[in-house]
Amino acid sequence: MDISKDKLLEMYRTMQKIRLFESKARDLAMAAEIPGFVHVSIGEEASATGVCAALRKTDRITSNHRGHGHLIAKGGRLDRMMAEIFGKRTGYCKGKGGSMHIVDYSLGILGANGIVGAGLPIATGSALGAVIAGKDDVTVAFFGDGASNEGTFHESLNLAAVWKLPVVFVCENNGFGEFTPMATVTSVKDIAVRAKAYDIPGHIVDGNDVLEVFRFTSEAVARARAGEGPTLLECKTYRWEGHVVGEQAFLGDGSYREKSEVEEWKRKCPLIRFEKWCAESGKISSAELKKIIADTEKELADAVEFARSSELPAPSEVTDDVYNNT
Amino acid sequence: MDISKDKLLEMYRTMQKIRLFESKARDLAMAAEIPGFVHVSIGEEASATGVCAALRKTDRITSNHRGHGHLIAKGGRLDRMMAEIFGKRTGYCKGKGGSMHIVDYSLGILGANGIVGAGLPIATGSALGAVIAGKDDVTVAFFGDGASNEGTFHESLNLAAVWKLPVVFVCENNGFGEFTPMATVTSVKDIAVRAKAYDIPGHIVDGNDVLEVFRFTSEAVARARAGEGPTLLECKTYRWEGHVVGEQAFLGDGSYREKSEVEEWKRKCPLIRFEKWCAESGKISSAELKKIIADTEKELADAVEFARSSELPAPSEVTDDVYNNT
Amino acid sequence: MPQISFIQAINQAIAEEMERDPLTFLMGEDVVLGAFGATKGLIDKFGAKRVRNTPISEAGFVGAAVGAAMAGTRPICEVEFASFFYCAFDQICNQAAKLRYMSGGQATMPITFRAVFGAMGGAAAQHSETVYAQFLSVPGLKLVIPSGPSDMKGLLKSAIRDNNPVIVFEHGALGWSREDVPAGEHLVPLGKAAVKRPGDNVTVVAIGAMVPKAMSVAEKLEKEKISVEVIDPRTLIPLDEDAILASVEKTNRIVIADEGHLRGGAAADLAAIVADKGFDFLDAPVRRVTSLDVPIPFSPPLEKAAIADEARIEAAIRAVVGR
Amino acid sequence: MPQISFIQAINQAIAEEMERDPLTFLMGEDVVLGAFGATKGLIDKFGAKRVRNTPISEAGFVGAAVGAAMAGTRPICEVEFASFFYCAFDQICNQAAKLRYMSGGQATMPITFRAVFGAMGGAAAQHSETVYAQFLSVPGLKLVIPSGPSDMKGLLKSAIRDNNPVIVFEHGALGWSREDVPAGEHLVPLGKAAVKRPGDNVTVVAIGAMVPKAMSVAEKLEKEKISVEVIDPRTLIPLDEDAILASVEKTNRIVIADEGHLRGGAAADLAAIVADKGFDFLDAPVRRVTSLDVPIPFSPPLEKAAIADEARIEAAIRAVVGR
Ligand SMILES: Cc1ncc(C[n+]2csc(CCOP(=O)(O)OP(=O)(O)O)c2C)c(N)n1
Ligand SMILES: Cc1ncc(C[n+]2csc(CCOP(=O)(O)OP(=O)(O)O)c2C)c(N)n1
Ligand SMILES: [Mg+2]
Ligand SMILES: [Mg+2]
Repeated sequence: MDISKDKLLEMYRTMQKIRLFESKARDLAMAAEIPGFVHVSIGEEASATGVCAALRKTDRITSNHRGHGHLIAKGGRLDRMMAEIFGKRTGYCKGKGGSMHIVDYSLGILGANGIVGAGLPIATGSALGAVIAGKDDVTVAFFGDGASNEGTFHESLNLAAVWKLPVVFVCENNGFGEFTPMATVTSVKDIAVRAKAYDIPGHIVDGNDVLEVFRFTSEAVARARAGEGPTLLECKTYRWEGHVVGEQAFLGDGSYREKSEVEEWKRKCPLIRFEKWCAESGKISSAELKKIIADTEKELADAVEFARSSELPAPSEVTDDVYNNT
Repeated sequence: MDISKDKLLEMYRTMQKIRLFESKARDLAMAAEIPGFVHVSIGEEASATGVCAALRKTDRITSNHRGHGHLIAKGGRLDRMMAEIFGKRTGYCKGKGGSMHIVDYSLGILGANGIVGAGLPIATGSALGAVIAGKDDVTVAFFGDGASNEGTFHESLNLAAVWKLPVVFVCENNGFGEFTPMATVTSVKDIAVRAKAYDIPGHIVDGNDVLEVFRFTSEAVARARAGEGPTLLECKTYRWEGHVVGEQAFLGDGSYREKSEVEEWKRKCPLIRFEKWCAESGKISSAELKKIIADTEKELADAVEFARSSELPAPSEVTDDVYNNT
Repeated sequence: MPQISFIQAINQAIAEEMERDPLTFLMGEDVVLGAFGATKGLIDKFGAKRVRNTPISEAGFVGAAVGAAMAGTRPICEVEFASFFYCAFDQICNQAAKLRYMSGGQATMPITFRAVFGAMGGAAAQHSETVYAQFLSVPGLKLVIPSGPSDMKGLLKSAIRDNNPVIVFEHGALGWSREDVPAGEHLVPLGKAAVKRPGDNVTVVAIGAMVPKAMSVAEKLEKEKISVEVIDPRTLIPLDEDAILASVEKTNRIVIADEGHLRGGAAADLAAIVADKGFDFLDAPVRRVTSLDVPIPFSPPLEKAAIADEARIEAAIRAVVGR
Repeated sequence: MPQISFIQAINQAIAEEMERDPLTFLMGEDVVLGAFGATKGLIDKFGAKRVRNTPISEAGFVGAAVGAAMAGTRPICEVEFASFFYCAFDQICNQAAKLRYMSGGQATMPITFRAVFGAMGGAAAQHSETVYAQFLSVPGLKLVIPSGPSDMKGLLKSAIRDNNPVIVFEHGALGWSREDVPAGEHLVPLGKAAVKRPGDNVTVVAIGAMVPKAMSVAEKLEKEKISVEVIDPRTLIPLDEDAILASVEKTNRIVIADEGHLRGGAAADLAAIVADKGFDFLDAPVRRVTSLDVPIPFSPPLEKAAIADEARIEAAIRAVVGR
């Protein structure tokens, strides 16, 4: 598959946006400038990016608690995301959602979700909605290895398979659910194997290779759009940071993985990998990449400034938006 | 595997008990002599029988809404079962359960269940309990093809697999969940395939051949007892009767399967098949079989008499047994 | 006006609303054949794309209804028995109910959930429950409990058109009840109670299948010159508080009759409102008639003992009016 | 007596009960490391057989606890956040709660479920819920809501020894609160309210984290000679009705403070009981102080606006005492 230069640049920009946004979010959470639970996906940027690069604007995604990357990759604005994380009324959800619950319907982002596994049936239904409405939009469900043990995984894949719904199930397998190693709670080595239980294609994907992710997703999306039904993709990746920012405060000296394992995965950084590929293939110059970094840093700085200077919601807004009164 | 004559006789007796008990229960329900929903498993006697023949008394089972066969096969008494179906205080549950909820803990029968798929986690937990208590009892979960689409199926098989619990999952695939053909709501042709999603053995079993069921179960039970973990067995079978006794009253002219299909399966009757095998193998004489039928008819008549002549519970008993006050 | 049954009313409401809007569709276990008759024949009118038998997987297909609603369609999602809602509680309480609010108003969730509930003769504890009390404290949902065919049709049509998740609870014992129901357009607004019968001495607020029971008690007591006002709130969320309080202001006495349990039930919820906002009107304790706090038993005499009935409604009325 | 935190109290209670009975064991997501510290170190004492990290599959492992209980063991089953109970509602409401009754008393179900609940600062709607109201109408369960470390330890130990399914709700904001807690054997019976503070003018029944809030309001109002009796029911099922009614008989006024919602909440349940059995004692409306009927919002000023607080407790007290 030949990937256009624009697409390549866009992918790199997306990965940088995610990396920089989440690094900032982490720092702000550590500094207690933003409240609540913040889960970052640093180290996993390639899967969100490669998947969403294969989607068009009217396609939809559902995400999970570790959702910043997915949202940014689907086109979410850094300023409104940051404002939401700060709890400001200029945020995507007017401050009602926070880090775990950012949504932008206009971009087909049906939302991050605080309940593990909850996004899979919603994505399946979103695909069903497209069929009912006679549209050929595809929906992607992002979820983790941990979520693949939830009943909703099973119910969703079965439903999507029997109704041949246009949905792509993307499992980001980072080896852990919170502090529990995947292997101790999951009966298979590869989540992709579970596709057999639904008679649908299942593929293991190098989740740190944005180009491979893009290729597999493009194929799965084409299949879905053609009415041939769902695909399960398993992107093998790793999170460099803790499950939740600040986890050391309650874990204390408890640790659940070797430092060396983290270091090993840092060497597989998806951004560096892509930069190397650019250099080797000669497709993109390092100056072009640097410009992207600089642009993104500026965009992020503006986003933080926007969030900081935005107003908090007024207490009276607390009762808005419970019901749709139209 | 060599099966003792006693075992063979016991299996035939069990199948006859189920057939006769359920035929009677159906007739009584049609005659409105017993209230509530009654689901019978006529035509499926071999799976309940073959499975439970491979268990010992301290082993446990969980069952579903179509549970009479499982209970009888695990040793349930016809009189107390019949009394329960009649809603009498001499019934297994003092009239509080009814057809869908018969239980005999002393026989390791953890209960029929009105919620599809609910028995699987309970069986898994029962197996966990054995491990915690340091006992080598095995638990069997009986469930249908329809239940295999519930999230609890997935969660239970995964949990049992990772903890290598002594449980055998027995799917009785009769091709329908209520009035919905399995193929229209299930993404695989064979439920046994789903074992791959948990990296455990999965076998397709001729559910109308009591000897084959017994052999496969014996192997799975041995495996479980040895601490090697769960097995998924899929017994292919068919129910001759409706999903629920009296369904024509609300289905009216709606029908969901061909008469010819029912007739075809009636020709595969598990009892006739076993009788033929006895004749061909010469292991058991037809006189011996006839005696069993006669005995069972007597036992059933007594059971009905017991049920009819038993007292209904007194209204004041309604508040007993909500809590254990010890 | 044609007489039709509760179940036919459901069928009519769904058929009319699916006729009206091509994005309205029906999903659930065995909706094609229509296990209780409510959805029978819809497949012939609307085809397999819009009338869908789901696998037995409540969390999955209830969640799919949520996603389909977010994708701009209008699902009618049947969960045969209300007790099965328990298998999909997360998708209803954490997702359908909350996602609009949590998204700052971005999501719209036009879903109608339907389920049969209540004691209907020997269905036992896992098929006889009155589950709505558990949704009362879930802001974002609307709860509808029709007490007869005409309201059934009018409320269900309103529910389907509503842009919020609405749960319609259909009492199993009312299925074959019949009454005059307007053909075609007939809408009953959500949030408007019905005064089923005016009276002066005591207000009886009755829910679902308790309404006909309360009516028959009221008729009986009329002969003794105990004048009972029977109010059917019809929807618990939104609740027509004004109707209830206005009645109590007039009668100064109230009995709340519900088939749910005493502790934590819908009757407790209504009683609390009256004990607060209607306190000054009250001349007697706020009395509740509910089922006993036991799982609903199978055996007929036990079931009868467990479920709220006319005798208990009558006793409660007599207690509060002192006669 | 040693001062320990709420979380340490949980740890102590579990450790002591597991020490006491080899068939008592612990399961849940991340109980090995002890995500909130409550179960930290137990793996070292009791080993991997009795301290088990489960897959993320609430219905599966809650159901497994039910089966393990039926097999004669005594599971302590943690479901990190109470909102996740929604994923396992069937196994709790239809199975754990009912199987004893439905089996005519054959089943015994000694399970302790534990979960963190309540608003704890920006956790948003899917992690801040007060789920117990939804279990109030499920006969067969017991519900425990400790308001401080000492009760936490004593109630949890009683819950573990109880032969019924008990759900212990641990308010997230109380985690680091500290007080004197007896080392070793310390049992608080289920069903016994605590009079946290005697008073004459008004009864405040406060639940969970509302107890310290009510106490501070009571202290403040003391200075104005408004004498507030604060009652902590400690367990909602079984409920110490007598303690509440006796207090109302003395004060003739009641405010019920709960972090749950107004509609269908635990406060409504208690209000209904008082409006019935305590009606003759009452000189003022039964007032509830609850969170607003909205999903709990993320942003701090919104969360604060949503959650019941001291100011609202004080206002409600002033309203009922008329000062
Ligand atoms: C239903 C439910 N159970 C448990 C949790 C607590 N929880 C939050 S994230 C998480 C781990 C999820 O693991 P995985 O799906 O692999 O995603 P990852 O965090 O690794 O990206 C858990 C257990 C939850 N939010 N929802
Ligand atoms: C959770 C739940 N959903 C739906 C039902 C209604 N129901 C009862 S039996 C049944 C079909 C079950 O099919 P299967 O598991 O194949 O068992 P079979 O009846 O064929 O023996 C359904 C849908 C139920 N009892 N529980
Ligand atoms: Mg993970
Ligand atoms: Mg079947």
